[in-house]
Amino acid sequence: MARLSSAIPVAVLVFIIYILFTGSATLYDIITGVIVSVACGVLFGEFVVRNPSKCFDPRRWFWTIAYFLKYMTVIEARAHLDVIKRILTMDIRPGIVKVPIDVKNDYSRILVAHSITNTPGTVTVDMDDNYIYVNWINVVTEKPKEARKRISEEFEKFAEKIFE
Amino acid sequence: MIEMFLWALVLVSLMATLVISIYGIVIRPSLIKKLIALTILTDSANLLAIMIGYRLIYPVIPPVLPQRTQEGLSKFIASSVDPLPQALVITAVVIGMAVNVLIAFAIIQIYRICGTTDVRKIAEVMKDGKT
Amino acid sequence: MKRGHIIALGVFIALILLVSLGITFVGKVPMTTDVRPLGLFYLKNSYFGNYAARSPEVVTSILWDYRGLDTLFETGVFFLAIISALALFRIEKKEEKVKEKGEGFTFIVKDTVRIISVLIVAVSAAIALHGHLTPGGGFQGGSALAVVPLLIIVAFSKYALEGRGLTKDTAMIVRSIGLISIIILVLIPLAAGGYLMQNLPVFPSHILGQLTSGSLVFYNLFEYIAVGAGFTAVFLLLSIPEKVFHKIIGGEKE
Amino acid sequence: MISEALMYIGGILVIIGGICDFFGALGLLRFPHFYVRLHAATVGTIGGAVVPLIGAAILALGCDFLGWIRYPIAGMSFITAILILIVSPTATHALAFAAHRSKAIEWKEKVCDHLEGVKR
Repeated sequence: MARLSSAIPVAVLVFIIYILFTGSATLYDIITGVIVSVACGVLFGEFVVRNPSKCFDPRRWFWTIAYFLKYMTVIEARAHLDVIKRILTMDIRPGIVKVPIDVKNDYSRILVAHSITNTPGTVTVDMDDNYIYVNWINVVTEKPKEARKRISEEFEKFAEKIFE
Repeated sequence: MIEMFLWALVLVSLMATLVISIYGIVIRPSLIKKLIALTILTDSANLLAIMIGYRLIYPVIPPVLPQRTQEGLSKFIASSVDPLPQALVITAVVIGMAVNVLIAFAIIQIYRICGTTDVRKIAEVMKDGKT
Repeated sequence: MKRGHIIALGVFIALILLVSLGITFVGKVPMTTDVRPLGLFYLKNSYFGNYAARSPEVVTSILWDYRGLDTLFETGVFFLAIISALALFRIEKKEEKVKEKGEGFTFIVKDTVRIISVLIVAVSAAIALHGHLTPGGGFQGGSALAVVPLLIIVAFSKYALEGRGLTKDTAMIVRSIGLISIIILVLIPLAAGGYLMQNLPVFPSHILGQLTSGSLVFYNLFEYIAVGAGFTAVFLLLSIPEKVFHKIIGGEKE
Repeated sequence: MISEALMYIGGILVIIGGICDFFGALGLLRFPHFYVRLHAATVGTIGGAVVPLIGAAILALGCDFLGWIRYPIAGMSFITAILILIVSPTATHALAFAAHRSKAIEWKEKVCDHLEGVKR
């Protein structure tokens, strides 16, 4: 039963991806999409989803889309301009700082780590229970609290709303 | 005029990539670097073949029928690119991939036996009479 | 980056610009605005016409219908390459499981691979099953599918894959099933009184009112299975630990 | 009108992608060692691959003469962009993690390294 309930969200996800990738919704697409999504759900369901009830909450989806839009427009543009400026001026102070992290869920921690890596200028090197170790191109401060304010505070707010 | 210049620029850059990759195949001593240069050579040759089938008109569309009606067909013929080079290039890509797989396996086996992928050192190792 | 490199790069770019300027002003640039007659034939006859393959995607209809034998033998070349790789890497003894210390990558990599493998399977199936409608096809979809075992090998280990039953032998069996199905599809028109690799009157162009373009969709499906399984076998061979080979070859130590 | 606006937005995004690619390549050449080069590579993947792919999706939606093919093209570009957005940070993280664990790279003029003494 647990296997079935975790297979349904995966199948829905695969079906959405399939239809989006195909770009049309005729009968042929729907039939093949249902076959592929059921197969994927049965094969991969128990590996991917651990808490199926969270998947169908519209508020989480709303926050996901809001986060995507804000991330792609504001945060990325700021970080890109900063790193391009550093490429031209060679003004670098690299180092690895440790940043405390509060969220506990696995997927929200992955979201925070990926957001940090995806902004140019910061790369997640390692992660243990309480700290992320971030390779930072411009080490302004070595104190963990201030580094958290500069690097990961915004990501954690959204991650808490999406996955916790 | 500017279109012609851009088109010439694309073609000349592709030719330059071909020349650079041939240089890499001949000069670089490492077998891995030779393989990388070979893949660059195949890819730019394929791109050149696709470029020959391109049409310099506007609008130009990929060779997929936009509407399944007779008027759609006449519009399609008026603005579609040549499909034949693309079909030939798919065959070339698959065969190039097969050749690359085989060469990569051979290089790994050479490295296991000789302990190096440098061409000059492979000759020395073989001359020393290990086998 | 040294000063000499910058100068060489600048000279090279300037040379390319100059040559293309010269070609523009002096000589003629080969600019085509028409389709060649053979291409025109394929464009006209891919969906309408007497020699049609009933596929809106012209490249796929050339690949699996007009120039079908080419593609068939190209599949054969790929199969031979994998067979020769197997022969090069053959291990006669049953290989032992090498136990390594350490815990591998962090959970970030492992959980992301779990999510991404599902998405890649969906995308590759979409590429392969719509080969007769949009750009794509069996080979492209199969290559995309083979990324999944590669990612699993890198993130977890080879034994995570083999423990669930996907060994080299299973992959080769699946691959052979795909190839045998392709051969049967090639031979069916002969039994129905046509010629080799005939498409349309033998196979139906619509199934349940949906366009399937005769045999193209089946060829794409089986090519997808065969290429995915073949690449899986290659990746499983490449990921055999070096220690096993050193033991067998008995050559250089470490 | 709307389709022209979509075409221009998509074209601008593609041009931004080209500029980001150029600066990423320049950074890969100019930066002194591996850990700093990773940041330049991130400029190349996010600004140079994800943004132009989204731009290509918008551009394809604006091209009316493509008929029904524009929806598959847009969908393919968008899904590929999402996949790269998930995959590329994983790869960068794996590279950085492996390089730090194996101590393969000499790193002299660093400001601080809090991970050095941490035992796992």
